[in-house]
Amino acid sequence: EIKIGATLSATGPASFLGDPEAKTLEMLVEEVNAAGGINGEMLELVMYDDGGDPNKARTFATRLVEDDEVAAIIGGTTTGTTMSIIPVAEDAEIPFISLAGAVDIIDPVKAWVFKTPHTDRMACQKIFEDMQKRGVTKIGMISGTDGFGASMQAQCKGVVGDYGIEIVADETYDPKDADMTPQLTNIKNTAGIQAVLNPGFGQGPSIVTRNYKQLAVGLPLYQSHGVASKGFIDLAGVEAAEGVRLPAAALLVADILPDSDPQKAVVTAYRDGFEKKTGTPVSTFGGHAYDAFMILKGALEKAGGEPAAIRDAIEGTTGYVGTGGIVNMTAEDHLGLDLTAFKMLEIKNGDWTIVE
Amino acid sequence: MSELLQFLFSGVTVGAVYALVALGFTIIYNASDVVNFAQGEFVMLGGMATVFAHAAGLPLPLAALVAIVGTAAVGVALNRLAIEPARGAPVVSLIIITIGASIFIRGAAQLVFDKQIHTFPAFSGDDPIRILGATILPQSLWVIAGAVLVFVALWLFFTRTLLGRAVLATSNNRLAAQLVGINTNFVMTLSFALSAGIGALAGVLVTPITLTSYDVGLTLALKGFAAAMLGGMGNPKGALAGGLLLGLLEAMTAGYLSSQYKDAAAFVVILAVLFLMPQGLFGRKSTDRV
Amino acid sequence: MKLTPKTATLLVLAALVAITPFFFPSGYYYRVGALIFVNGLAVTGIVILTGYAGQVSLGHAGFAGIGGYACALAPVHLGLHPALAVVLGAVMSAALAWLVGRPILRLKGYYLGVASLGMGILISMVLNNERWLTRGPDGIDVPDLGLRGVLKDWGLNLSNGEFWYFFSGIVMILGAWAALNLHQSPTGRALRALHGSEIAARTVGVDVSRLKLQAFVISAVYASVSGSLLALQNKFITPDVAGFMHSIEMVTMAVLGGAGSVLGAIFGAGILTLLPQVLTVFAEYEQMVLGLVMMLVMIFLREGLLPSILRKLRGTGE
Amino acid sequence: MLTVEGLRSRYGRIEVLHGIDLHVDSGEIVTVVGANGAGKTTLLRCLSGVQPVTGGSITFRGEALTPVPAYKRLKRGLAQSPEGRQIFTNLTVEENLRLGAFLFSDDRVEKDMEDAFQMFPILKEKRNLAAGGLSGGQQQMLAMARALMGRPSCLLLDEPSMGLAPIVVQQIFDVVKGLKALNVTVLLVEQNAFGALKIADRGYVMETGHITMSGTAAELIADPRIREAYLGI
Amino acid sequence: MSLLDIKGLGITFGGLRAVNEVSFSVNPGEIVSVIGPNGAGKTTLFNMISGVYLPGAGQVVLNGEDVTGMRPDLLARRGMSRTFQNLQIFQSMTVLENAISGYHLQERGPVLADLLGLPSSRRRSKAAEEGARALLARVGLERAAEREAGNLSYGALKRLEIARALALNPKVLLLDEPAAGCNAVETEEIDHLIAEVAKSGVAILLVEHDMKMVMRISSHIVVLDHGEKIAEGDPATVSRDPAVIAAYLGTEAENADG
Ligand SMILES: Nc1ncnc2c1ncn2[C@@H]1O[C@H](COP(=O)(O)OP(=O)(O)OP(=O)(O)O)[C@@H](O)[C@H]1O
Ligand SMILES: Nc1ncnc2c1ncn2[C@@H]1O[C@H](COP(=O)(O)OP(=O)(O)OP(=O)(O)O)[C@@H](O)[C@H]1O
Ligand SMILES: [Mg+2]
Ligand SMILES: [Mg+2]
Repeated sequence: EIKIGATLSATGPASFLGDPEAKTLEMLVEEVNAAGGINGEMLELVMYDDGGDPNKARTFATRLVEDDEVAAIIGGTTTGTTMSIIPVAEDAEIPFISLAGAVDIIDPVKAWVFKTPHTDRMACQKIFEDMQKRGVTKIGMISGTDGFGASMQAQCKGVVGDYGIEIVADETYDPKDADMTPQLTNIKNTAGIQAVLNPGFGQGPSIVTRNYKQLAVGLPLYQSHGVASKGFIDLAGVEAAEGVRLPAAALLVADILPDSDPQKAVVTAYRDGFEKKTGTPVSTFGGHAYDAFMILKGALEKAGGEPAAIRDAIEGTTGYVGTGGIVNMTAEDHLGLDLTAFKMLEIKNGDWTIVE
Repeated sequence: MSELLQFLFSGVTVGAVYALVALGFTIIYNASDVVNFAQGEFVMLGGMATVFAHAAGLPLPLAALVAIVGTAAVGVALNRLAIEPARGAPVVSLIIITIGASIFIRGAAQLVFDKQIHTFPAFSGDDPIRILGATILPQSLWVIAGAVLVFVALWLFFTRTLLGRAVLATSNNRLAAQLVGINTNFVMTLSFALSAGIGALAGVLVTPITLTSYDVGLTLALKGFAAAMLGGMGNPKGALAGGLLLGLLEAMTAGYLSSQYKDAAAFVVILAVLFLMPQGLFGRKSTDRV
Repeated sequence: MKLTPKTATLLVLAALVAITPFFFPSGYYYRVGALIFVNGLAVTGIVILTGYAGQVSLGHAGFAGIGGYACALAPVHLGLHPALAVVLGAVMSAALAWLVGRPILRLKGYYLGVASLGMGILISMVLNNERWLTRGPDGIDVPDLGLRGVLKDWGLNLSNGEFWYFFSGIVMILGAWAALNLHQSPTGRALRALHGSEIAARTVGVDVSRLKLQAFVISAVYASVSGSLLALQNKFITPDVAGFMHSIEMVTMAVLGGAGSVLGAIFGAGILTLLPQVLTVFAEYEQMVLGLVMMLVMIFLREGLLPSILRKLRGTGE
Repeated sequence: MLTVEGLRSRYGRIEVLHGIDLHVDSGEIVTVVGANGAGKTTLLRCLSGVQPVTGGSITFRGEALTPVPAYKRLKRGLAQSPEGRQIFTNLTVEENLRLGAFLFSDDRVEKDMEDAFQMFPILKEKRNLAAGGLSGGQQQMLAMARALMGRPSCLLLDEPSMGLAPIVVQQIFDVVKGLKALNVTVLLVEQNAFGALKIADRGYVMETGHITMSGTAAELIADPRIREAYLGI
Repeated sequence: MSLLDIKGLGITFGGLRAVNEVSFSVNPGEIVSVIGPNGAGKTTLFNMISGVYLPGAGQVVLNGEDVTGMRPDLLARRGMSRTFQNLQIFQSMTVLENAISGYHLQERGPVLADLLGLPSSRRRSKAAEEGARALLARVGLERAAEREAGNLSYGALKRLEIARALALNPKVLLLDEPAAGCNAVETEEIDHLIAEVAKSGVAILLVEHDMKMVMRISSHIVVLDHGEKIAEGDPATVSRDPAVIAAYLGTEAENADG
């Protein structure tokens, strides 16, 4: 029997992400065991809920390593929890696949640390690419002050220059805020703005989108991959969400993918399985966990239960087709995704469409 | 000009939300000197229960009613099962009980409901009302009206009715209250029912604006608490004024200074006010003599 | 010789720190133990402020944040040794407490609560927002204390977990020792007196505002050192240490265990640190059980776990 | 009217009433005297129901009183002016009095309030002031007046003369005496034993939780032991 | 010059002149009683003298120094000590600790020494404890020393307050109704105690409604009514003053002899 560990933020401020991740892992382990395990060995999943608290995450990581003696760790829903797990994994030399966004997790590369979600820098790049295509040169930005929003804000500021775009208004909001009209009013009143970008996840972006419509700003609005779930459209309201663009993985648009798309089969199967099992709509975050698990599974099949061998096998992952894209890891790249993994989506009539 | 007006609208909307939560604090505080940190959970329950009752097929008004009554029942249960048995315990112990209760309710909500974010349609549509270049949503007017209404009702209750007086007497001196024939247990039950009901009402009114999920309670409780203290705990006037002021402060800071430090500015003002008026704006001074 | 409460408490604590490791099945338990001690140190400060002097703070995590970030930043930016960074953090916390304490300690009860809450939130906001310095909500790395290496050179080879267990344990016992000294000392008595009646304390000559301020500063130092230890142990820190929840946690630990006594509060820290670890078996019921435990303890053991249990024991003993 | 048999009560583990027997007949004024800490206050607290009884019985107008919760005892006719006054400091004088008549909402409330103001004119002057601002003696008057607002048939007074000016002490004792005419029964705990015994019909002496002596007021005043131990003569 | 000089003290509360232009003085060894009807302003006067209230007018001169409106703790350092009409006990401390806290000014020292439990700190505590035990014996509370103060009966608490006030070793002692809640015999014991303290050279200012006590031990009596001083003099003079009898004494004077 092989033990794998997970510490996720199934409750707390990031439960929006952690909850589908946890459910996905449970579902997949069940499936694998039902199919006879890996190379005949059953999987045991030891999963803890760190509530989004980095200190707790570290304790649970220690527990997974020292007490449960797992072969590998999946988790770290947020960048904060991930960063506090890293020293534990590195010290104990246990492979660790993070589900958090920040590029810092794998840059610089750490021997035992991998991650599956696109980095926030990639999201920025994808968005700016699209803006560039539309001839946008001046934008306003409104970001959440949580880890996700703040980190993406910083990354976007870092790469925005590469696209000849200038951020002329830079506002923030607290993730639990009820109204963002003051910030949006300021953005609206800033001369020359051609588009607005809103890095953030949870309810903030929905409220931003509603307020955006309330104020009739009338410029293209970009959201981040943090809101890539069907729920966003419902919460923001179909009218308000009309025309909003965001970068996202293929998972969200499984139905409208062309049949030729290599990801189509994978994402459709995962989505159907997840929605059947949990009764809740699928989100990209669950997809990150799916990818992490599948990559780990591939490595276990190849390498057996030895941590060092698993690590090497993960690093050797090539051509893995997941919900996030096609993964090709190397010793220098512990993510293995490129910009093509992202699709630029636009909301039309309450549904996703793919922007060419 | 329209900018200022927009900030004002935003501030009043958010302020009314805070005021509703702060008003909820008032009653339990007046009956027992306890700041009920589970107040935010009542707001959450109001919103979430409405969402789920609505989804189960009840028309919205009925769903809201069910949610309010149900939450009031939770309030009564909280008093009966947790506050009443701890009678005579020091106030800090009671506060820890309410914190425990809020954790419990939150934990229960994530099981009974779910961990998703929800909303339901605004009562009178989403078309913003335009005034002098600024806009406000009709739902904001509902929230503001709700806050004012609850304020007036509470104010009348505490100043015009014998029962309201009895509530105040119960916290002022529970022993004496019993000696004059006040059923202090009933007063407590009533207070919790009312507080929870008002909290749930707040949840119903604000959900179309703020959205809701199992964990919205904590932030609301915190802001409501700050608002209530700014205005002076225990006084409905203070709750209303404190809530609106806090909302306006946040909006003005976000608009004119820095959105990053808008909460900071709010707290700086609270500190400044308390420095000058240690009982908040409308708080009563304790009149005990030596 | 009669065992005074002070020596009894210290003996119990020392025995706990020294003996429990013999029963540890794995290294993870050292980690949990170390966390208990770090929290125990922080709540000992709360005992002085709240238990003795009766002043409630809902913002003490702010000081833990200062202590923690001092360890992250001072070595990098000022070239200080991490151990000196702990001292620097404590000094900064004390200075801030001294500055802020003057105006806010005039407030009473919930008003003090909300003012200290504001202070804590301001600190955590700075840590969150000033990315250029703190790297924001995602946190920042903290250098190694280096003491483990020194001990190794002296022939004492401890694992990381063991080292932090014993090191935090010793610091906590030192903290408890000082708090116990204070309890029976003139200052401690004056603090407890002003808790009982400020007016009466004044008329016996207690400079009430000064004493409250002293208690506030001392407890800030406790919180700060606790934050430093946590940061050094984790080698990583996020603004969460300074967050409101952490402040509430400190007060809850103290009150749950018995805010009036050092041993009680540390006991509370132990319980509340252990609970989430134990409750993992309840999976999604964890939160509910945690809330339930808090309520039940306060309902049935209203003076706090330890004092109530001791009272019950004594009650049957007689 | 009021019969107490074998009453025991304790604070935590320490018993302070070790079996008290006493009775008060209808329309009587009965006084209890005793040193500091004898348990007089505890006795009255048991009678008004705010102190748990651990043994014995209390019968009031033929009914067992022990199971009746404190707040219902006023309805039965039992009012108390407690030790330490226990007024509602945050409410006004008038609100205090109004709450004294919490159980009633008829016209008599107004009249009773006027009577109270007549008895203690200073309270009328201060009717809109927070009661916490009153002087000690004024608070004592308020406590007494509030108890009377409850229209008791049996009044329990715990040191009603404490902190009052001599001229008011007289007045208070006159009022108590006057209650007799209204057929109100009074149980009076007093440190001013002399004044109390002068208006009382009977008296009890309490020492460390026991009744050690009882008799008519005249007997007690004449008793040399009492004169020495309590009257200081 | 007397030890304590009250010069034209006055204060108003929302239009009410609670105390108006009151002057008198107290010398070492003297017992000056302030009497008057309820609400006359006696406690308010005490509160102004002891720095609890800020006087609206007038001066308090202690030992030649103007101490008007000075903080109570600074007054304590200058030798002023008081008890309260509304008990101010440190409820959750033991009786002994309550008494020891009266020694605060003598026992206090650097916080650091207290935190580190230095011998100096322990020495200071020890000395205070010895004094406190002796004082408790003096007020008849030695047997209650280890009890939690909140559990004492009213009369016992009154005596505890006196002990605590005495612990300061004051030059001026303000006693607000020290005998309230005590019976005639207990009152007499307090009588003796006060007289003894006065004899040791302490200036005592006393508010008390027990006329027997006041007449017995006062060297001088000041009568207040509605905040004004309406009479003063030695006990005999005052007790015969018709204004005093009308406003305050009533016919109690005769009764007391019965
Ligand atoms: N809350 C309490 N907890 C513990 N013991 C108490 C408490 N209240 C009173 N006692 C004790 O009970 C005994 C009786 O007290 P009680 O107050 O009934 O006396 P009393 O006769 O009214 O005295 P006094 O004349 O001083 O008011 C005393 O020994 C007292 O110390
Ligand atoms: N803080 C206050 N607010 C309002 N009124 C006050 C305040 N303090 C005192 N007073 C008023 O001042 C007057 C004097 O009160 P004080 O307590 O000094 O009387 P006293 O002479 O001590 O009476 P007693 O003999 O009843 O104790 C009273 O009428 C009282 O109502
Ligand atoms: Mg008594
Ligand atoms: Mg007085």
